[in-house]
Amino acid sequence: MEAKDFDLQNIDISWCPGCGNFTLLRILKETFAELQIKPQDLAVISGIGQSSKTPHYFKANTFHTLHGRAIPIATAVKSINPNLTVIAEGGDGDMYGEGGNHILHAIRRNPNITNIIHNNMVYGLTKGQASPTTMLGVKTTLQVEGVILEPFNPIAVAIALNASFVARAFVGDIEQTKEILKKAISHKGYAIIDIFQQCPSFNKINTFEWFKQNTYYLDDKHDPLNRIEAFKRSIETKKLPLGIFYINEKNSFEENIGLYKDNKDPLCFRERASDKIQKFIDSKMR
Amino acid sequence: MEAKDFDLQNIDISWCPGCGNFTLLRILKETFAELQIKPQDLAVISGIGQSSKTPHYFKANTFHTLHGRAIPIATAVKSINPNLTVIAEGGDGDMYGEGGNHILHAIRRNPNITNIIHNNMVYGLTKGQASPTTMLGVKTTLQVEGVILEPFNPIAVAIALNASFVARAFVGDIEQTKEILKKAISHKGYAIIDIFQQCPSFNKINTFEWFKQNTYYLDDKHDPLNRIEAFKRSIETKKLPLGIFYINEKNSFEENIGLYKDNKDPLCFRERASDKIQKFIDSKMR
Amino acid sequence: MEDISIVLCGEAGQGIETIEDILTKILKDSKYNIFAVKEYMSRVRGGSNSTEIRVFQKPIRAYVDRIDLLFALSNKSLDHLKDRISDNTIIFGDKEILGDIQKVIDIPLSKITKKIGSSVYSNTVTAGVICGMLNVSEYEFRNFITKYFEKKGEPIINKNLEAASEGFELAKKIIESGVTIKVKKSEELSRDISKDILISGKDAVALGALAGGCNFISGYPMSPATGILSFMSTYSKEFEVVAEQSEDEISAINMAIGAWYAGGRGMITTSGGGFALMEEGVSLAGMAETPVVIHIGQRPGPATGLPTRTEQGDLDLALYAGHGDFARIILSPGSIEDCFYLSKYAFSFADKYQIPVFILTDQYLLDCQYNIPSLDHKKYGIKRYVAQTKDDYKRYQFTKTGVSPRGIPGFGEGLVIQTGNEHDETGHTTENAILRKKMVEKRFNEKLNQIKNEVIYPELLGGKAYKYLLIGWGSTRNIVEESLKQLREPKLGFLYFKQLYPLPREVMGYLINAKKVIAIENNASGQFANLIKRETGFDIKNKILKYDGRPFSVEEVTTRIKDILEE
Amino acid sequence: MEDISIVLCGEAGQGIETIEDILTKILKDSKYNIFAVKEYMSRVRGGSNSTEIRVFQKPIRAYVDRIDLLFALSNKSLDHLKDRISDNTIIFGDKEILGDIQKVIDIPLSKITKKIGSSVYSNTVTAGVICGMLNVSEYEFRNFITKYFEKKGEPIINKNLEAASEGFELAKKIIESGVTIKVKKSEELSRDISKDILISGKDAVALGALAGGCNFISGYPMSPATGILSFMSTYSKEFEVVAEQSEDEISAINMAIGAWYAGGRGMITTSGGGFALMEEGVSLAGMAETPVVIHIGQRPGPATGLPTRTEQGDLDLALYAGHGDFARIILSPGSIEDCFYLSKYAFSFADKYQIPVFILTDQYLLDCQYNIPSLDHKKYGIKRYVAQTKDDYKRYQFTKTGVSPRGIPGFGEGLVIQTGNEHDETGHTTENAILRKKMVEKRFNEKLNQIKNEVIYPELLGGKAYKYLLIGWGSTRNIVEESLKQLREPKLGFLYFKQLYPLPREVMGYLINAKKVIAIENNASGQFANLIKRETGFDIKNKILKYDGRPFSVEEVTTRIKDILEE
Ligand SMILES: Cc1ncc(C[n+]2csc(CCOP(=O)(O)OP(=O)(O)O)c2C)c(N)n1
Ligand SMILES: Cc1ncc(C[n+]2csc(CCOP(=O)(O)OP(=O)(O)O)c2C)c(N)n1
Ligand code: SF4
Ligand code: SF4
Ligand SMILES: [Mg+2]
Ligand SMILES: [Mg+2]
Repeated sequence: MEAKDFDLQNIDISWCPGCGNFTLLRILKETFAELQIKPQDLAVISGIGQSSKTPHYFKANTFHTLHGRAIPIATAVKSINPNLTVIAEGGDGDMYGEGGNHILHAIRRNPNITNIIHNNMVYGLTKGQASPTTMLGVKTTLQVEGVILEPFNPIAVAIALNASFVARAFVGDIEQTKEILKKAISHKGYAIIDIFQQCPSFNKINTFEWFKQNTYYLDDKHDPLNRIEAFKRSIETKKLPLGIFYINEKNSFEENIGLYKDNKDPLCFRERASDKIQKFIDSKMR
Repeated sequence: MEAKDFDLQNIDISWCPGCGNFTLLRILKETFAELQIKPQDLAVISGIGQSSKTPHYFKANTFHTLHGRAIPIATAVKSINPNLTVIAEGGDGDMYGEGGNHILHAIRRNPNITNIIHNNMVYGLTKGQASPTTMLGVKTTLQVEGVILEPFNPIAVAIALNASFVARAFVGDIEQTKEILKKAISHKGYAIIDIFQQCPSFNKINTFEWFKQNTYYLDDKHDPLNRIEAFKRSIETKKLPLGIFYINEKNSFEENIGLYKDNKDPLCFRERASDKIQKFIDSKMR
Repeated sequence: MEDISIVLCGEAGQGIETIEDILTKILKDSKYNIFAVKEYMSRVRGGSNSTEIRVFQKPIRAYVDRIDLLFALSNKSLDHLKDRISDNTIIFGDKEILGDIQKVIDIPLSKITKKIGSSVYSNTVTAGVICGMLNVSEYEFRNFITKYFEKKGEPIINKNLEAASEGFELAKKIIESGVTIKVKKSEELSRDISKDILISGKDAVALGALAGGCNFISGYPMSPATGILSFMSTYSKEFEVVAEQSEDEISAINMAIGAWYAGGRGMITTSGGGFALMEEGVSLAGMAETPVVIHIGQRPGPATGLPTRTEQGDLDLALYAGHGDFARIILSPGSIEDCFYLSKYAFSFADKYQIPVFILTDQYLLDCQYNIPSLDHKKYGIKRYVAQTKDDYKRYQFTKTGVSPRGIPGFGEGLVIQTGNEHDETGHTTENAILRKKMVEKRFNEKLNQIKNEVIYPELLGGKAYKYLLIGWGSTRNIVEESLKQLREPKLGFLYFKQLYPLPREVMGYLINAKKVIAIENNASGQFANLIKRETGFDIKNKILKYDGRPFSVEEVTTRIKDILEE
Repeated sequence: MEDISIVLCGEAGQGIETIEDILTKILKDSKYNIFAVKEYMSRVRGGSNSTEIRVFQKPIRAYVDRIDLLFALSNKSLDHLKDRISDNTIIFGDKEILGDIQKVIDIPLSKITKKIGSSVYSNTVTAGVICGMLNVSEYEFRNFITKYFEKKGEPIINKNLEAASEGFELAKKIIESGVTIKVKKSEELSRDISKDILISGKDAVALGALAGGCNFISGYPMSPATGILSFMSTYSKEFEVVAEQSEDEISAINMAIGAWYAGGRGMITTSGGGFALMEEGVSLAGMAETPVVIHIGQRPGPATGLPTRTEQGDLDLALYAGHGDFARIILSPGSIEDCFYLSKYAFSFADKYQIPVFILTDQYLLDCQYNIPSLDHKKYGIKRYVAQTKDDYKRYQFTKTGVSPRGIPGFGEGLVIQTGNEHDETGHTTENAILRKKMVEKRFNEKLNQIKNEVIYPELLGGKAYKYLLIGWGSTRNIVEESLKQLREPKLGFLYFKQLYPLPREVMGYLINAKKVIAIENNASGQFANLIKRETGFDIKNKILKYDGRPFSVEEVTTRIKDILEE
């Protein structure tokens, strides 16, 4: 398969010129192609925001849902049909603000989905308010004297909750981001990838250049099985590390619920023997 | 002041015999008395649950609100009247389940409130379902084959988010719990105290004895200013540490909003010079 | 006596649920018709809770205020029930606990259970007393107890058998003292009641959902709705249902929507306060045309209100939930049978029209249990409407009915593109004004028009040639029905609605035939009467409303109807 | 010409807001009456957005479809507005961008701005052209531009002055070529329009809230409601308001409730989808009798719908928000003045009755701006109802009116005990049935009865001795008013409701006086007409509904009224 197998014809992409979303779109298409995942076998669930429009721009089963709510929807999709590759996608506002509670509990629940967060450190679609990841002091129309809330650190929180797969990437590096994404998608269990991307329209501080200057890759010496080490890296502030911080192999939610142990058929294709209910009623309720 | 200054007459306490809530109630009264905080100057905002009924059992200004929502209410109360000592109180289900998102962002916002979580590792009031802190494998009416979601670790999450004051206590030790609470209340900024307590009715595993056996105190060597050390301790599982894990002095929300810099009067007692608005309209809008 | 009402009252945590459980089962096995319902405080221990068990010959199934036999198991019981105790009430209790009250027939539970070894056996003793008084064969009772405690092992069984003997012994003494109770058994009925099933509203809703193909349920614990989730969790493996306790209600509804999107049949269960958090999700279902089944077990609001009590207060909430105009269906079972069949039906409705379908019950109905012959899983067969997609599949294709074929990911060549933003036929977003208008009409007007063609009709009980017409919905059904039997007013009819929205086109016909129309609702504003007025303009002037958190009783309904008829 | 409608159309991010801003201000200073409103897509760059600016002698303030002068600033503009362009529309544009279309009068912006140095100057050039055409004094324009760009420094000012000259130069050439526009100025008015204030719906709501004593606002960004929060944030220090962006909408409403509990005056601002998440909070306010002011800037649903467009679709949502029965008030300003005064009023209402008070606006109204003489901060003085407490203070004391004195923590000797559970007079929880009933009546019936005594009356516009009566609310006010003037039908009245709930007791009187009643609403179901039917039984058969996400235009209203009158 090739990236162009995911191309949609005649679409009007509503992002701004120079936006990091374009690169991430390309990265996603290439990743899926390289992983040989057919559009039909892919379900991309997104929230609301500029980033959440992404599923409208490539071929896949898609559900562009509500601000902050992609994760519970994606979780249920996977549990009903584990044959699908399920992605939950959204922005930093969507996932860490409105949807914050779902991330906490998705980490605990560990469904086998990939959670992609377009982290541009700003609310793009609503025109430039601070997001949970906006840096202290940044001025916006709602934070007129600068942000006073300490930025949200998704990597540290995920590690604190012993998440299954925790990574950060930057759209500026297409190849490495693809590699990280491929590992995340192939990983069994909940994988969170916070992806830095520039928003030239509203984030004049964390520009493409800024991300380039202020990030570096975790090197081979970093052991992603070491939680304390991973945590140490996650709270670095001088330069922000990219790469896979932490991996914690464990059973996925779909495995744990036990409905796919003896029968691999997705629940959506199973028929319930309806006389089973009759028998139940007539025995158990007597 | 004495603890009995907080006594309410003729009340019917609806907790079960042997419940840890009784001890925590006593601890709270003694703490406030020892800190010389008058009931009139105290505002206790609770959610919904057995633990959230606590404010009905002692003298204070109280607001028993909604499941999971004590934190935003308490935050606003403090911002309107910083002269009040403001407590946000609730259970592990209330605060870490329904209210999970508010904790994340309260840590970031850092209002000068004290967040007390009665952690009995179970949903008490609704009769024994797993809470976010219930241990893996524990069986309940909804988790019939045992809990499959990894327990929520509030201490680690708070440290991951660089919280201002992070502590854990156990009602079994009245004196130490009081000491921790006093420090938390006196601390400027958001202080989270997760307090272990037994629920004899529904948690047959994490009993009073169990907590006694499975906890120990952080000793003097623990440096609460060391975030990495604090994190290490927070993810210990063999025995669960008690005490103050982490302290990070910083400006509170009320300081940061800047409305109390030149004028210490609580907003609720300030009058707006209404001709100011007229002047504004007639100048700025022209 | 034709029927007797036995009330057990004690503290939370004292075990009256166990007595209820034993009694209802053994009495049903002994060919009595059984009705039971409980009321309880929002606490785990202490306070005063009570259960009413009616034992009778004719199948009536409703709560009465009247207490014939009261088992006062705690010292607060008599005060708790003071308004319901009459001169005819025979009161049983442990005088060591209640004090030496003359009226009370002593059952020295403390003494007896001390002898047996633990106060837990007072449940079996009490059950034994009651069964002894009702002439249940002691042999059968012992057999039942042996089976009931089977899993607990021999020693426990033996202790309970000892307790049983003590109970029967006591009953014998009481009868000898001249206190006797006789209820006719139902042997003259054409069927053998002992073969009936005994089932609660809760279990009937859950089983109905399973019969409707439910294979996914999510919910956050909340009285009185948790029971459905707990039933599903218990039988998750057996019926292949994902039953997940979510982190909050917002997650619950979105999970259920996700389940349907993927081709499952999802439902959520909650109460008003939890549902209030789900409204954005409902709106998403409306916009994305994703089916979803929503069970609301109503309880008194606002806010946390009276969390363990009953009310019919969430109709308005369901009716107007979510922003924007889109079609929905609201069902309101009033009997155990309807709990089952309507819950089943809800899934076909949701699937067919790709809309949210509500099932409104309440604490009273969910906690009711009574015997019925059986439930038929085949009635109203399950229909599935999922379409295999082709390459050119369009999720929101315009059709004459407003309903587009619904594909699911991975079933066919097509791609299933959904969105909560305004969209074109393919499912991609649009800002086009003409498309927008057509889509609104598809989701709202066209679907509603279709649905109106297959509304579930209200049931007319009582006088068919009525002059006075009662209008009710949901859980008041059986209460009003029994009240009608007492009133024996041939000109009085009762129109019981099982589908509240959309209303059948013919509703006006029913109303104008009556000289006097009376709405009966367990809420403060008359929400259904308001809906009827909004839809038809018909103003129901007479309203029997109740909003103290308690169910209507047969007696209260009878009195209040009489008052209105005599006006 | 009496009035002209100028439309600017371009891509998002191209800067038409700046042109609007410059033009409205300078034209008002030049004593023209000004009305402006925009429509825009849900995107940051690209697409097609447009702003309509009406310049006129008489103060009319509504959107018209008609375009007299069109400035097509992007190549998609002509297509975007094709339905509104008539033979009389004079189209201006850069032929380098639009292509060589005969009808288009060339304004070679690319060429000119390249000369000046950057395409950002096209805003000033365009403004210059328009002012030149409208005979604004170039001298005054230059002064204005100098002040407008003051903060940007000398070089930028000079570039803009250069752009201004280019614009005026171009205008001169166009006029010479025979294209002239003349609008009468308003000098004949008794007042000097240049002294008027020019204010948007958004700012009027925010200022009204401030005038009402608002000192706390929380909200989560959401079009079109964010503007209120951003206004408050900007002037937070000046007016001593806490303006906090919350993590989600649930937090926002609970914060506002907390602010009131502590003695502040809190409000939240959101749109339908955000509000759907706040319903549990509304219910808490109802139960705890805590005031709260809720601004909903309506936009088309369901779900994310058309997030930047307009609809009057959230009335039902506000009306039935939250589980349980309790009193509330819903206000719906339709003019800038009412945006101010009703927002102010909302705070006194909320404080007096201790209930949620809603202000319903919509994208159209919030984004409208026009000149008015001023706003009077003294009108409807602020009332505060906070009571200093005594030792024996009871938060929910029963009174004749249903309203108890409201204390706040730390003000007096008493303790302020509130709860969302059912409670007794002190504020402690209760399960008592009698207390429960009294508390429901206090919160619902008694308060509503009080409120009905001081409902804000609807305004009757048009023919006072009407035979035909239009019923409308909120943002359609000015549109219908202008339409009435066009129709010149003395028998046609327009009843504009500013308070939707509770309705004044006299509403039926208005309705039965008309031979034909017509509801006009920007939603698909006629929500207000449904409310009127629910309250009065009166069925408004004629409905002018619109639900394509666009505002009504004067022309459309005129045509649709005519159609109905001629039926
Ligand atoms: C419940 C709800 N609240 C608010 C909004 C408005 N809203 C739409 S997108 C957005 C934030 C976008 O920021 P982010 O999630 O970071 O995505 P980005 O546009 O930056 O990619 C908000 C607040 C909404 N659609 N729904
Ligand atoms: C929105 C909402 N959802 C659910 C409930 C039901 N509910 C009441 S208390 C509770 C959980 C109690 O557990 P926890 O918070 O741990 O408190 P505890 O009783 O254990 O002290 C739940 C789920 C509710 N009141 N409101
Ligand atoms: S606003 Fe920012 S994130 Fe959104 S499309 Fe434009 S550049 Fe990209
Ligand atoms: S249920 Fe548990 S937590 Fe609640 S009062 Fe009883 S023992 Fe305490
Ligand atoms: Mg963003
Ligand atoms: Mg708990």
